Amino acid sequence: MDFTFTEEQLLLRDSTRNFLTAEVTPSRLRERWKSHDVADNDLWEKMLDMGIISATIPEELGGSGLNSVDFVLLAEECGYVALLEPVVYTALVVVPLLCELEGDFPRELLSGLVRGDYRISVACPFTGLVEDADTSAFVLKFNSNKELVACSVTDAELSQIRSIDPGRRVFSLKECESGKVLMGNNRFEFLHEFLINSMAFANAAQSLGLTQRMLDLAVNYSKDRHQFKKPIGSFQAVKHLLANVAIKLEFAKPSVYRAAHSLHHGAPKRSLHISHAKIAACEAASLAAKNSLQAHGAMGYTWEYDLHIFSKRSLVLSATGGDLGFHKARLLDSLFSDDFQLGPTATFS
Amino acid sequence: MDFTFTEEQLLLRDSTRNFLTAEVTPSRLRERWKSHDVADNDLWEKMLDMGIISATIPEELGGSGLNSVDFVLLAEECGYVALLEPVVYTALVVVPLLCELEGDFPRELLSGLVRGDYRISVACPFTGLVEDADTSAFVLKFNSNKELVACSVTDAELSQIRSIDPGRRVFSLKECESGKVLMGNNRFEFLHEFLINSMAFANAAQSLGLTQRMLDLAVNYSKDRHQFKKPIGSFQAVKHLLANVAIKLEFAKPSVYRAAHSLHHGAPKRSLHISHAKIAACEAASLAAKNSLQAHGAMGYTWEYDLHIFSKRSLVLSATGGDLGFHKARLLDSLFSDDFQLGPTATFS
Amino acid sequence: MDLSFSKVELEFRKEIRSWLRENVPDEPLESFDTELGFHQHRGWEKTLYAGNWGMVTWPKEYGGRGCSLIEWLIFEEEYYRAKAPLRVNQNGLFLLGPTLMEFGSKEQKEKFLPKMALGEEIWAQGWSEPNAGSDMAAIQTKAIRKGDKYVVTGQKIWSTRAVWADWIFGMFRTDPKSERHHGLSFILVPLNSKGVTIRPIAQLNGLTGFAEVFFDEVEVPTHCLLGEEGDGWKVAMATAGFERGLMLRSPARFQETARRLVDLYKENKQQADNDPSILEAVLRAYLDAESYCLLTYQTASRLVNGGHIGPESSTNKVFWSELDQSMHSTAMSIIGARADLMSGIKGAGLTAEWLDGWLFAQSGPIYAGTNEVQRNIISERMLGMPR
Amino acid sequence: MDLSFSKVELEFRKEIRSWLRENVPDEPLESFDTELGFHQHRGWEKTLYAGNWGMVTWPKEYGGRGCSLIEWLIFEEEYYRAKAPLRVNQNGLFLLGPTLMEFGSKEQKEKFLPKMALGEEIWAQGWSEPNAGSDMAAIQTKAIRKGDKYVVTGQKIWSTRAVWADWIFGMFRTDPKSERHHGLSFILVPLNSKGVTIRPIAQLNGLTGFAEVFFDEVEVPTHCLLGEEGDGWKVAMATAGFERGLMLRSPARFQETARRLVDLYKENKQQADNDPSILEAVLRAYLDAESYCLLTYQTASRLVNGGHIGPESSTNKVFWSELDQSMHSTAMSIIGARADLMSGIKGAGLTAEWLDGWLFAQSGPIYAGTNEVQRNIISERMLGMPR
Repeated sequence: MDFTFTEEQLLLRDSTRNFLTAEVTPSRLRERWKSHDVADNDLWEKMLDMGIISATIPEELGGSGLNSVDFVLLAEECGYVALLEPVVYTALVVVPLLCELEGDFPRELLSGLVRGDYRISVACPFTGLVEDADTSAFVLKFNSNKELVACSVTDAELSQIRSIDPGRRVFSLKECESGKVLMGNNRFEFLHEFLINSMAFANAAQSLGLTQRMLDLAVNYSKDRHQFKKPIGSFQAVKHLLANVAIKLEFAKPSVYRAAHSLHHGAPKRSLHISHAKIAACEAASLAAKNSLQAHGAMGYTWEYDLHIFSKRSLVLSATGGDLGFHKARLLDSLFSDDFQLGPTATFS
Repeated sequence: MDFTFTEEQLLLRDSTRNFLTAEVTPSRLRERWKSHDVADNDLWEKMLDMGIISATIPEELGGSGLNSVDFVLLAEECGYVALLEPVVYTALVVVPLLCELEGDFPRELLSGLVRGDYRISVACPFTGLVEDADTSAFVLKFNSNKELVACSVTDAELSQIRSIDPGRRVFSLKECESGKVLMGNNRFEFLHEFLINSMAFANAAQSLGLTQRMLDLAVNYSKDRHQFKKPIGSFQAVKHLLANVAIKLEFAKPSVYRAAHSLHHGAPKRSLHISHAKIAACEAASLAAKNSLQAHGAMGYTWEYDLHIFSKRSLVLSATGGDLGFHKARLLDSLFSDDFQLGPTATFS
Repeated sequence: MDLSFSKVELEFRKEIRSWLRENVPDEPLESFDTELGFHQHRGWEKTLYAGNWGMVTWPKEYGGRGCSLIEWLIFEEEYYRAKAPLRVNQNGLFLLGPTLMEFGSKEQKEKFLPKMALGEEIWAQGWSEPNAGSDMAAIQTKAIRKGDKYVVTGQKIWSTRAVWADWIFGMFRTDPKSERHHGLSFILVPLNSKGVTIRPIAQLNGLTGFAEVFFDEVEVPTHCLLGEEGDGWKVAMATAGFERGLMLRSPARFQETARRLVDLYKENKQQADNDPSILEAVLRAYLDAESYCLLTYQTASRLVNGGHIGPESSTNKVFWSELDQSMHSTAMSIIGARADLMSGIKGAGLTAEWLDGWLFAQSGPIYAGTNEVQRNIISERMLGMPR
Repeated sequence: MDLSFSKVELEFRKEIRSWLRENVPDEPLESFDTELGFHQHRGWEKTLYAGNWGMVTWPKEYGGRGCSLIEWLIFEEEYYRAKAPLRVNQNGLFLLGPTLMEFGSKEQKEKFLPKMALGEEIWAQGWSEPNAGSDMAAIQTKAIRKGDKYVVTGQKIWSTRAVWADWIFGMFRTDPKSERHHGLSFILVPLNSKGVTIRPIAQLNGLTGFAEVFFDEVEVPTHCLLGEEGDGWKVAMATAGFERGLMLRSPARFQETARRLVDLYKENKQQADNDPSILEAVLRAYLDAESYCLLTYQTASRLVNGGHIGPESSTNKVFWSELDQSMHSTAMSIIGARADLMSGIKGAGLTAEWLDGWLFAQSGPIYAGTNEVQRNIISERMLGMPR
């Protein structure tokens, strides 16, 4: 039993953090909202060079072969800067899904990712919507036959849907059944759950970073902003607002790290652990959004101030990858099943 | 539309308050816990003389003919001092129930109450248990035939049940079907609901008083107790704990007063209004118990300090007269019935 | 206590209901935080005025009907029930109006109230300054008397409606040597005055619902002083009372939201019941909106009987703002996987409406005095706890 | 990261599980807040010690097994799973023990630890004084050095277990001219010393779980000083860290409560589902107890790898105390109409157990530093917010 990260994992986290906080600034995000370019290819190239994009691709295909425990800290950092490019979904959803599949085409797609030839997105198994479809060459989705297919985006008709998060690019796409079948429907149940789990886990990990970012913004603001001749952060009411966020975050983290471990090892309870992580991390982010805004007062309610970049993203991450209702229902099903182990000694069994 | 009490009603409230706060002190309550006397007959006599016990009995039978709107403020005051003698149940449950019945015997029982010949209790329609059975001459209850009967307590075998509230005297009594039938089972549904509503309303009204008392104790303590060279009541954390109680109380009150009005007028929605009042008032009391204790720190956790007199009573009032689950379920049934009016304009319709 | 409506009250309800049925626009207006929407809403105010519904509680000579506060609540209930447009002049009607009624001279009432009721003069509020938010006594913007004029210099911020409004009211420091809540005065300033610059501020929804207002030696006639010079704090506190208390947030508004929430739940019951927190939240929305209505009728009755609004109005502010937040969060949970989608997909219109309300609800615990400040007021002034 | 148990850990679990199966008394002991129960529990400590389970993390020479913190967690899991008696010597084992390990001399460790593990010397804590509760730096009880003795005069309060304990530890003012957290020392005092008077204090359940302790010129040998004279604050803060952090409240305790709550819900599903808040609360109890366990394993792993407990231990204190409160409130809601009934009726035994836990849970946000103080610590020391 050792519930810590290795020195190596922490070093990789640190270097990723340094890169991301330097490159992915709020002003760069705001530029992207306004720009007609649909992607920040420069950033993508850099992250490709750093090996982050191909991090979870097996070494024999040119990736770094990282697993979900290695990557979870990086996903957190991507959340911290509210990275718009779909790096986390690539590493934690697209790649693991393709790795589950046999045959040449999935391997070819993985190699293409390593080479930086294109991007690949996935359709949300709940809504059918596709994030960043316009910048992808392929979309992975289940067709009406429950087969997993890779559709070429050039064949599909995209229509953009407006999200409250100006950084979210999400599309519905007209039925493209003509895509290449990657896997027959005999593995539908497994892959469907696999996909949901991957997305939920990716969202949970990013939500931790978002929570930390909103907390940092509020703490800093509370030190600078003075009212009644004191920094507002010296008032208990403000302190306790933010202490509550810190508590939520502190207790959400290990549930996400445990989920990473269970996912990596294909643990029998992985779905449960992921649902737990998704709820804990998204609720932490949602409390951070609420309490950080309150600590900022009217300033936090403005478009110019950066807080809403993160709070809106946290709303999106909570809604997608299975909403709270989905994950709670899944947990309750297990909790009340006859053979479910509860109480002390059951956590790691 | 006039949602205020009359001068007369307020004056009666004030004089009752003066009497109760002078007579029913915590030390007198503590004496009662220890004493072998089963009732405080002296107090009962005084309240009989003041006309409080017979307040809701019709004038033609020697009472004051007060209705539930007149009496609700008095019930609040009885809650404020955590009165142990069953004055509120007498006025708000026993008397109204007897007044619903025809025939000589109910009238005789009412007259006996006015004369102070005896006390009468009712069996809880949820548990069958009877408060203060040992000091009553009669117990009103539904027999297994769903008839309302008045059992003579001397015929029944009582066994006392221990409550966490040392002031609560509650008993189970062996089946006494031999009691005098007051009403046949053709009115069972109506009387059963009537009884539940009366008890719930009585508990809600007393809970308002309890809430105020716990709040007063905590506010006073927070002024006296110093830490860090300041009264603890000057710290925002303590202030906001108690402000939250004040808010809950402020918004619970009108729901109880509306319930009083609906009960008095037999309004079609009276059950709903009473459920609303019961939930709001009991939740206010439960928050008061929690936050007042927190404001007191360890002092509030001692037997010697008076806070627990009121917090334990508030637990009892929440559990009895229909627990929160009962009242929530009743509200939800209405809320989702097809003909339920919702939204602005529906409150008083 | 009589919780039934009188014949007069019932008649009044009937009258406003039938007028609204005929006059409320079929299509919702644009948001009044857009230029087009602002002008549409001004037009609607004129329509209301034409029906003699501008501000029913005011005396007839100022454009009202002399209605009681109970009738005002009835008006509001019918108004929200009819989904009539929000009042673009709420700063004027609900905050300044009652203040003018209490502190204004006859001339001031005649000058300002009818045009307010008519929507001809729309008001912005000018409370906060960059360094005076929760700490309002830190106000620095000066209004120095020179002859029959005040010369105003400084800056206000978070002034709602100021982008397109005609007038602003607020507190200014008329005694430059004074400190804290002394030496302040309540002054009304035309926004088209020379020296006024307005910088719109975009909110979370991208619209400019508030603005910074810069004053550079702006000359204001002394008859724009409300109350006595130096009494600004007292006058402003009365206004704040109205804001937190009876006028600004009608129970009808929240009861309408609760009704919509129950409908949303019923329409999405299966999905909603996945999350066991939702049903409880829906029930609580109904009960709390109802409680808020009951307390408001109780307060109105008390005022009608000669009572006053005290510090308990702060309990209102906390209650409605948290109720509004909770109802909108619950709606977001029900909408679930599509909670962020505003257009381009089936059902997005409904979501967009909830999202808009959700964003706005986030500001509830902040504006009109943060809930932290309100809780201080409740504990200090209502409970008597030490400062 | 490896979240599986090693062979050694699994063996250890097997061993303690089988020992407990054979040794845990069939009938629960009386509460250790009664005289009889206290002695029963002391006997149980001796039984544990005889099995070499007194305090498994301590080195062998002090009566332990030299186990890792992970093994400690396993021990605790099995302990709660077996419903073994609560540890009457928890003040000693979980608070003073680690402090002695860090600050004690070899002689002190030898003198105190084995008898502590054996239950021969049971410890009370002596933190608070009548005027020093949340403000611990206001301590006034003096311990003035005279030759090879300290002379202690003053008063402690809320000393848990002090009614029947053998020793008390706490902070005393050794420099009478000092103020606040300077000039304090951490001293161990035998409760049978001349000049010690103990006044038991009854708690909400009527039992005397804590006491006032009066010191009237009590002479204590100087070798009872823990750490340096004047370093009491530093030593005490370390103890407080243990209290809030890893040792005092094992996750197993709350996981066992969560398990019982799920059972209670299942057995009373129909009644419980009347209240739509309950299912959510039951789910949350399970998740939060699980989260608390996960964080504890994470912290233990960090410490095993050479890390330290920092201010984040305050997040623990808030979390478990609020979790415990919420689980017990939920149980009360499920029990519903009979929630106050402790004996004399069917099912009352179960209720009494929950009621007892409910009462105790109310003290959670107060003892070991109120949650208000913890939130201050979190914001100031963990988040770096200004004092």
